[in-house]
Amino acid sequence: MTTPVLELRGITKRFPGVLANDHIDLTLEEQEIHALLGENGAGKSTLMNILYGLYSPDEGEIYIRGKRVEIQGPTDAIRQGIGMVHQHFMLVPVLTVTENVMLGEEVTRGLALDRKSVVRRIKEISDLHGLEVDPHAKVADLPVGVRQRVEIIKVLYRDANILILDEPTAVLTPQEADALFEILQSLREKGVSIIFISHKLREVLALADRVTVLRRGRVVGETRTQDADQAKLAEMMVGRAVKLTVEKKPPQVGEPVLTVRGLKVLDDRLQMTVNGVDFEVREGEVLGIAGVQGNGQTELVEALTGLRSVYEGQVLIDGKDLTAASPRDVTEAGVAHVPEDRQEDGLVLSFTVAENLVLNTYYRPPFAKGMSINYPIIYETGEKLIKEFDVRTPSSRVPVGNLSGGNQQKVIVAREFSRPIRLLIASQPTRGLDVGSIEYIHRRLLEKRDDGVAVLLVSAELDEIMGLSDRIAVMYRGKFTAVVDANDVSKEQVGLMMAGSSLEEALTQAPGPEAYEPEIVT
Amino acid sequence: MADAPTTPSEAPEVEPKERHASSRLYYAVLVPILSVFTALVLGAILILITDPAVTGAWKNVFQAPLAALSATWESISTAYGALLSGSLGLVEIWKALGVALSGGGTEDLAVALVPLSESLTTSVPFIFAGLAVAIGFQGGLFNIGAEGQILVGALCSVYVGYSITGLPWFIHLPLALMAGMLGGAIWGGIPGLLKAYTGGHEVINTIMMNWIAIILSSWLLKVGGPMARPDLPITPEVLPSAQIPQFFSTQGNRFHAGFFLALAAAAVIWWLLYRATTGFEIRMSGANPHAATYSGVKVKRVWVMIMSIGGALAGLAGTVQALAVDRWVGVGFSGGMGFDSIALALLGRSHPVGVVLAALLFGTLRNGATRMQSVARIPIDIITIVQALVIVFIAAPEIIRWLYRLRQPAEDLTPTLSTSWGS
Amino acid sequence: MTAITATSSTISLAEQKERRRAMIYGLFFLGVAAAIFFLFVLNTNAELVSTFKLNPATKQKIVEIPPLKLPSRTTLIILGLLVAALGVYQMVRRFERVNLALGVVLLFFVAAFLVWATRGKSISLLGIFTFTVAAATPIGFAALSGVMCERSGVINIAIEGQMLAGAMLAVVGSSLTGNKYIGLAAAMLVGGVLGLVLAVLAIRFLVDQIIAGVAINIFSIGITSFISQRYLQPIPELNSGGVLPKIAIPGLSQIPLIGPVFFNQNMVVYLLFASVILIHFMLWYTRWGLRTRAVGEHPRAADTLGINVFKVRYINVIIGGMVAGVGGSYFTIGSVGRFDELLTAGKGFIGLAAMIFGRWTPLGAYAASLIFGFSDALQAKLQVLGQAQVPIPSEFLLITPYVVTMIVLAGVVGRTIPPAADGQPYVKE
Amino acid sequence: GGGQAEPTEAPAPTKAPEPTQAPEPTQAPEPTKAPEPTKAPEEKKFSVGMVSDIGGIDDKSFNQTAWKGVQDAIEKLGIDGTFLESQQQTDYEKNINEFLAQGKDLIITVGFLLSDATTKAAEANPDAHFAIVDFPSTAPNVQGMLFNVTEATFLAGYLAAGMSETGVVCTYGGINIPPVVDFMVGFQNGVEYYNEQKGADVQLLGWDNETQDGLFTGNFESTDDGRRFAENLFDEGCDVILPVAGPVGLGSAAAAQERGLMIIGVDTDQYVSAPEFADAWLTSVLKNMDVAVFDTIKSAMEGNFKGGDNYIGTLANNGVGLAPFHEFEDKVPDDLKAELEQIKQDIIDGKIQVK
Ligand SMILES: Nc1ncnc2c1ncn2[C@@H]1O[C@H](COP(=O)(O)OP(=O)(O)OP(=O)(O)O)[C@@H](O)[C@H]1O
Ligand SMILES: Nc1ncnc2c1ncn2[C@@H]1O[C@H](COP(=O)(O)OP(=O)(O)OP(=O)(O)O)[C@@H](O)[C@H]1O
Ligand SMILES: [Mg+2]
Ligand SMILES: [Mg+2]
Repeated sequence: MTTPVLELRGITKRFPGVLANDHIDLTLEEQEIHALLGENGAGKSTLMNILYGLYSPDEGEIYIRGKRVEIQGPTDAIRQGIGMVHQHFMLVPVLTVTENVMLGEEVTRGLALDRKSVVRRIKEISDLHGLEVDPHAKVADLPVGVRQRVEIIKVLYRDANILILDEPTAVLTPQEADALFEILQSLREKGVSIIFISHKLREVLALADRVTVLRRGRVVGETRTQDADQAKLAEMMVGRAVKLTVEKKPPQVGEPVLTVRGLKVLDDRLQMTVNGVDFEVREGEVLGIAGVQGNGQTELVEALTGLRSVYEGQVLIDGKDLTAASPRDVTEAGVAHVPEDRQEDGLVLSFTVAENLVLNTYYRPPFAKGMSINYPIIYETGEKLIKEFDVRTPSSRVPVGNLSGGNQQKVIVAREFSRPIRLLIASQPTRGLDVGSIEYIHRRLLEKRDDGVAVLLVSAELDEIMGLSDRIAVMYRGKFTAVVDANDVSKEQVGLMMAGSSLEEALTQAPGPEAYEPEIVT
Repeated sequence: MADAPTTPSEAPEVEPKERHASSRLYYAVLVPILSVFTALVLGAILILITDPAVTGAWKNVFQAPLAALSATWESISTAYGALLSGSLGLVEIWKALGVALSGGGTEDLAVALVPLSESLTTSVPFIFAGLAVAIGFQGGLFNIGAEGQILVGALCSVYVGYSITGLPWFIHLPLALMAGMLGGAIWGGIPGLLKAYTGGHEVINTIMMNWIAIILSSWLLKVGGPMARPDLPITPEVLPSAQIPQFFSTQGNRFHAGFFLALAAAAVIWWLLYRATTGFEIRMSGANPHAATYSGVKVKRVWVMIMSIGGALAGLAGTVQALAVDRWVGVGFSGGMGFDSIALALLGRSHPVGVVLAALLFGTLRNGATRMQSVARIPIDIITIVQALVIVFIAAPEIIRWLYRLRQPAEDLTPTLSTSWGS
Repeated sequence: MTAITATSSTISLAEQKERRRAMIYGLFFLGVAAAIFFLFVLNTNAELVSTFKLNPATKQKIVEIPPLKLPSRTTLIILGLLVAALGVYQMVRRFERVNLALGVVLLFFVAAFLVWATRGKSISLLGIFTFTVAAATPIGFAALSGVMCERSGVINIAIEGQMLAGAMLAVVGSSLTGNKYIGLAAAMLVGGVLGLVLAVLAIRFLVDQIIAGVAINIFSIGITSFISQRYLQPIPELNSGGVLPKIAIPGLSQIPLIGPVFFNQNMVVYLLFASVILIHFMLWYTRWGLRTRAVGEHPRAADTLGINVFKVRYINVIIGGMVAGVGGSYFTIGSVGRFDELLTAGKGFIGLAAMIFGRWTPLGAYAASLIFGFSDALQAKLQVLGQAQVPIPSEFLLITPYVVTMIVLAGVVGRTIPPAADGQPYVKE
Repeated sequence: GGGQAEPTEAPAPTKAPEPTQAPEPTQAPEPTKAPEPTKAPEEKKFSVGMVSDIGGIDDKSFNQTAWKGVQDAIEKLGIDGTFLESQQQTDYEKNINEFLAQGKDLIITVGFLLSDATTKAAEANPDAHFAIVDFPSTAPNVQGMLFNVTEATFLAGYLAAGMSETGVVCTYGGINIPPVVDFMVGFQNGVEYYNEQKGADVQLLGWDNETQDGLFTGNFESTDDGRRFAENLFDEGCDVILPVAGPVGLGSAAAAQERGLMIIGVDTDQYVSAPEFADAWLTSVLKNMDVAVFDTIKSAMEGNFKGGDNYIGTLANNGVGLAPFHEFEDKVPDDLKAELEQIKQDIIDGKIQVK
């Protein structure tokens, strides 16, 4: 056996109150694609950040090609040939591709930057690995898939031979993901060793040579992909058998609750990001909006909930025109909204759990009488909801910022679900949550549907869309490519549309749902 | 959800409650006290190194070490001794109390109480102005415009106070107070409107409004100007019917009813912030404007409201001062109170009770500084320096913790402000 | 099951809004034209002439150029008609770059105002320009300091205090050593030190940057007044630094109009010109600039590439402080050679507005400073012309720069977008 | 040299008025139960407290000049003198009270802004002695100190008009308040008198008696404003400038020096106080507040406190005047000197009426 390219021994990292990495051992062989698997918070990103020098480990050693190395910061990591593509892209939007690539490793002639030679390098790299990109483009103007290519070029520009990718496919369409896999495979051929983090078991099985599974900061298993299947990996991750799909009853569809006509919305940069959208959502059904992030879903939801002004078109709820309504009008009309970014929009982190539970009802009886707020009732109600929705918190008087992500989301769900509503708009409701929480929120969501609430689900997670929706709308560049019955399309077909194919193209180019194997694992 | 996976963090999550409570106490009491103390110590050092008697003595420290020490002590005890006797005069009160109790009459006592009551009088506008900035902080806005708002408030109230004649006091005085509040509210409201609807940053705009107020006041007050006396560039005296009554007739004792008005204002603001829906909205807008918008709060309106309320409070600072103490307004009326109010709000951690306490402290310091200036001949600017240091230490408690080897608290509750120029 | 297509109405709402906006601009232009007619043309006798002098009033003679003599009323009518024409064009055809048109209209209005105010009199146009450059100098330094700091993500509201300290140290340093350039260096040094203090508070202690800045300002006011009273008053020798000599650049200073305005200045002013150009070059064409901009936009990204975010910010904030310190020296050894309490009189804050107006670029910031300087110059000129010519109280004219600042901030010239991480402390994970 | 006053020479009051009320000599009024802030001084000196207005003690203008009078008294008479700087108008009353509490023998307040507070304190403390600069007496225990600066600036205006080569002279002020405006009014009158006498057409920029408005920097701080205002005026052809703005005027001196033009100082002989601009000072308009203050202290100390009375500085008693020409001594034509001398006499004799 040759010396591994990289070896981690007994890496331990503690955060206040959390043991994020607990004596982790990991090896990476030459020209290997090694997957790292684990639920949220298992410690994957922490481990990789340690490897890249962003955190320093409390204990443990790192060996590269058999030699012990100290990695104090990214500079050290880069010098050791390690490159990392982060979970959230690390690109400066206002700079060009060239500038982003050279940043930190600038080529200068005299005092001035030598952009030309860097452009030449980028061209070389992109020709060699099939990473097509315009070096002069501003990163802000590039689609997500291309940005990722820029990230990879950045790494290759630094001559990295150990490449770390933290959840690279989370934001990609299946097609973009396939393209990425090809690139990764070609990189492996050319001598690069890769560590690859993902939550998607199928991807891991298809791409990786070997898998290491983490749970609660510890390595709980390591296997070659030939010897594994999805069920086995899932069980290793969670520590028990997991249901990977949701059961749902057939819908009892009623009257339309939300009607949207010819909606156009501008984003902050005054681009027409929602460009003429028509649809309706009826009682008792889930309309899922699929689409890669940044295709206008955020602005669509903001327009529907009164957070963003409508440029053109009409929004009706129960026949009432709410096109120019304020968020409060929308709430009062019986709309619940689980916002995409819970910490930014959904919660006031310094407020207590109970205060957050009345964040949009504080002004109404029984919480307020006239101008004055009735705190005893707010805390009483808070305690009740905490019990009902099983929010894990020491008390209702703790700042909500002290809670874990899953529990924060539960606070929002408790707030939005605990009042009578007609329409539920859920944006990325399970983003960043672990399997247990996802399961819980999905169950609650379908309960609402079955109670006759109209549900609009916006998610970048194709599995979530496929699993929950009765109808699916695919959003691409501000328009709906199609609105189809969920049973009539396959995941691949939706994926194609997410990448820009028309409905016809998608139906012909990918296998339909009949060819699609049920993914239920027990 | 009984089968929810337990995270490694489950256990420590129970703890924060107590830590939270203790750290609040810690922050609310210990850090401000140490900050003021440290600032005063640094002020003392500055006094010493600029005192030729002291530096001279230290040059000969090897020949006469005791002389150096005694010069140091002399310098500091004169300065801070004057500060104390000029602001509290506790020794004199004690003596006079003895005289009074032994039947020597209360006249001495009345005189001995002057420094103390003058300290309270000085803190009245500080309470209002501190509240004006504090309510801004609570709502995420930084009101540097107290200076101009104070001036405008004073001018408006005094105008009503001298120009309208023949009203009984119970109509005239409230009218003058309202005018002052309104003037301040408009002066604060304009930057609020600009912030909300054009994104103009309130820090710059309130500073500009300060200059505009100062220049306008010099126009209003120049001889022959709209508000000046025929022979003097100051306003006419406020009519008795619009004056806020002073309580004592002792020479120099200017303690007045405005003090209680200030305490009432603090109580109202406390209720508004912590017991009213409005306060919920204000604090929400301050802590997370996105979430506030999401919750249906019209954040822009809240901003305008906060700035207007802040302006009204600052306006009251000027109004009460003008109606109770000065009874007329001249150029430079507000001199520097705007800066004081920022320090006050920070020192009081933007909480009305904290602001009142901070205002009492500052009133005492400012008042004592007068005697320090005349007896110890220390430039009054030393107080400004102490103030700046207090702001620094309050805003960077880590420095205090490091100086005094204090434990890191569970969490940092420093209020965050709007930090960028964006909308 | 199938995609629903959007129906398009005959004229979209968007187009309607667009037209209304264009109309409003057009009406505004016409309103300006009307103002020129009613305020100026009707109040001007036909025979009056406005004379604008273009030569410096110094004793050393350079190439003489004859003064500009304009028949007041005719000129006003022409200007009014030009503005009206722009308004009509805007209503009918719409300008592509309407803000540019707006700028031209405002320029014409100011010109008309000047012609009217000068009717039957003469003023020195060259004087207005030299005044503009002088008044723009401290503002320009302040704005440049702001650019330096904010491009790296740190708001420097302490510029006023840094200038104040710089002003004092410049004169003290120069008085003590007898060398004005040492004074200049001292100003730079103290500005840098206060920059360091801001950096430490903001970066190391994560103090809200605006609070830290305000504290430094208050401190500077206190300490300079304190020192002034303790030392500069009793010892006048400490407070007589002298003034940096004017250096006429051979050749360039002979160019009519431009020469006396830009190329017959003292070292501080030249330093500003040099800094503007240098920082422009540095920011857009060098490694340091690229890193600075990256750190100001996305510090975490820079961090992952091995760039020391803290170091970049420290360096920038310290240099920013030094720039402000030199700016402070303008008030003393660059102008009158002595320090007086509070002599910066709010120029640091106006500089910040100029920075925003100039969209965080060195050239833009200086251009904006010139606009502020011009409004200052205009105000002083009008006061000289007196109440009979311009029946507005002098105080109202004094207010102009502050009102202009507020209008600028309100985004008349379009929204300006600060660096994304401006004002945000960077916390390493 | 003409009949310029020697500023150091203490002008005797026109007549020594009989004290209106018998003062208790030397023995200071019993401090109204003053809390003794520090240990008592060994021997009781005559103690003087001065309260500045918000301009501050270092305003290079009346506060500072008045304080100089106190300092002179400390030096020459061995009194105990101290000042309190007012930062806000509220401080006026407070600072006076502080001195009352300390039992000062004489409290000097500076500037008309303190008139209300001084009057109030004087009425409440009939035993205490007050003197106020730039304001007439308002109570029997207050002495006023007034200065007819218009008389002196009349001379300055005539001189400026006579010295101007361009036929344009100019002035500007700090803030539009009486003590500032007085200078400008007299200056204009002087220029006009010159035009009348000589049939000349010397113009004045920066002030207009008609509209009572003119050029103001809006502050007494920004010396740079002083520079730019002067350059602004020089660009319009002015070659003699009279800045009435405290330290701001020094900025103008720098500009005048650079261009080789003339500047007229105010309050004290600025040739002496700001020698760095020696070759630019044509003269200074003297407002000898220091002398007046010194005299007031001296007579109060000697038991001749003139409460209820006003000291009025005039050309006649050298309370105001023109400083020597110093470096311009040779450049001012002898005719002009003689004319100035004559005008001065005429003013003293009341032949020329100065507003
Ligand atoms: N800076 C930090 N401070 C405190 N705790 C942290 C910090 N970063 C991570 N943690 C905690 O460490 C644990 C591991 O986090 P990590 O980000 O490595 O998880 P992960 O496996 O990458 O999860 P995900 O799949 O969500 O990306 C979590 O409990 C997390 O809350
Ligand atoms: N950056 C951070 N700084 C400080 N504390 C953090 C940070 N990130 C997470 N934590 C804390 O770590 C704990 C775990 O957070 P995390 O969101 O990773 O939990 P989790 O394991 O994902 O739980 P859940 O399943 O509920 O999402 C929480 O107490 C949280 O407050
Ligand atoms: Mg992760
Ligand atoms: Mg989590």
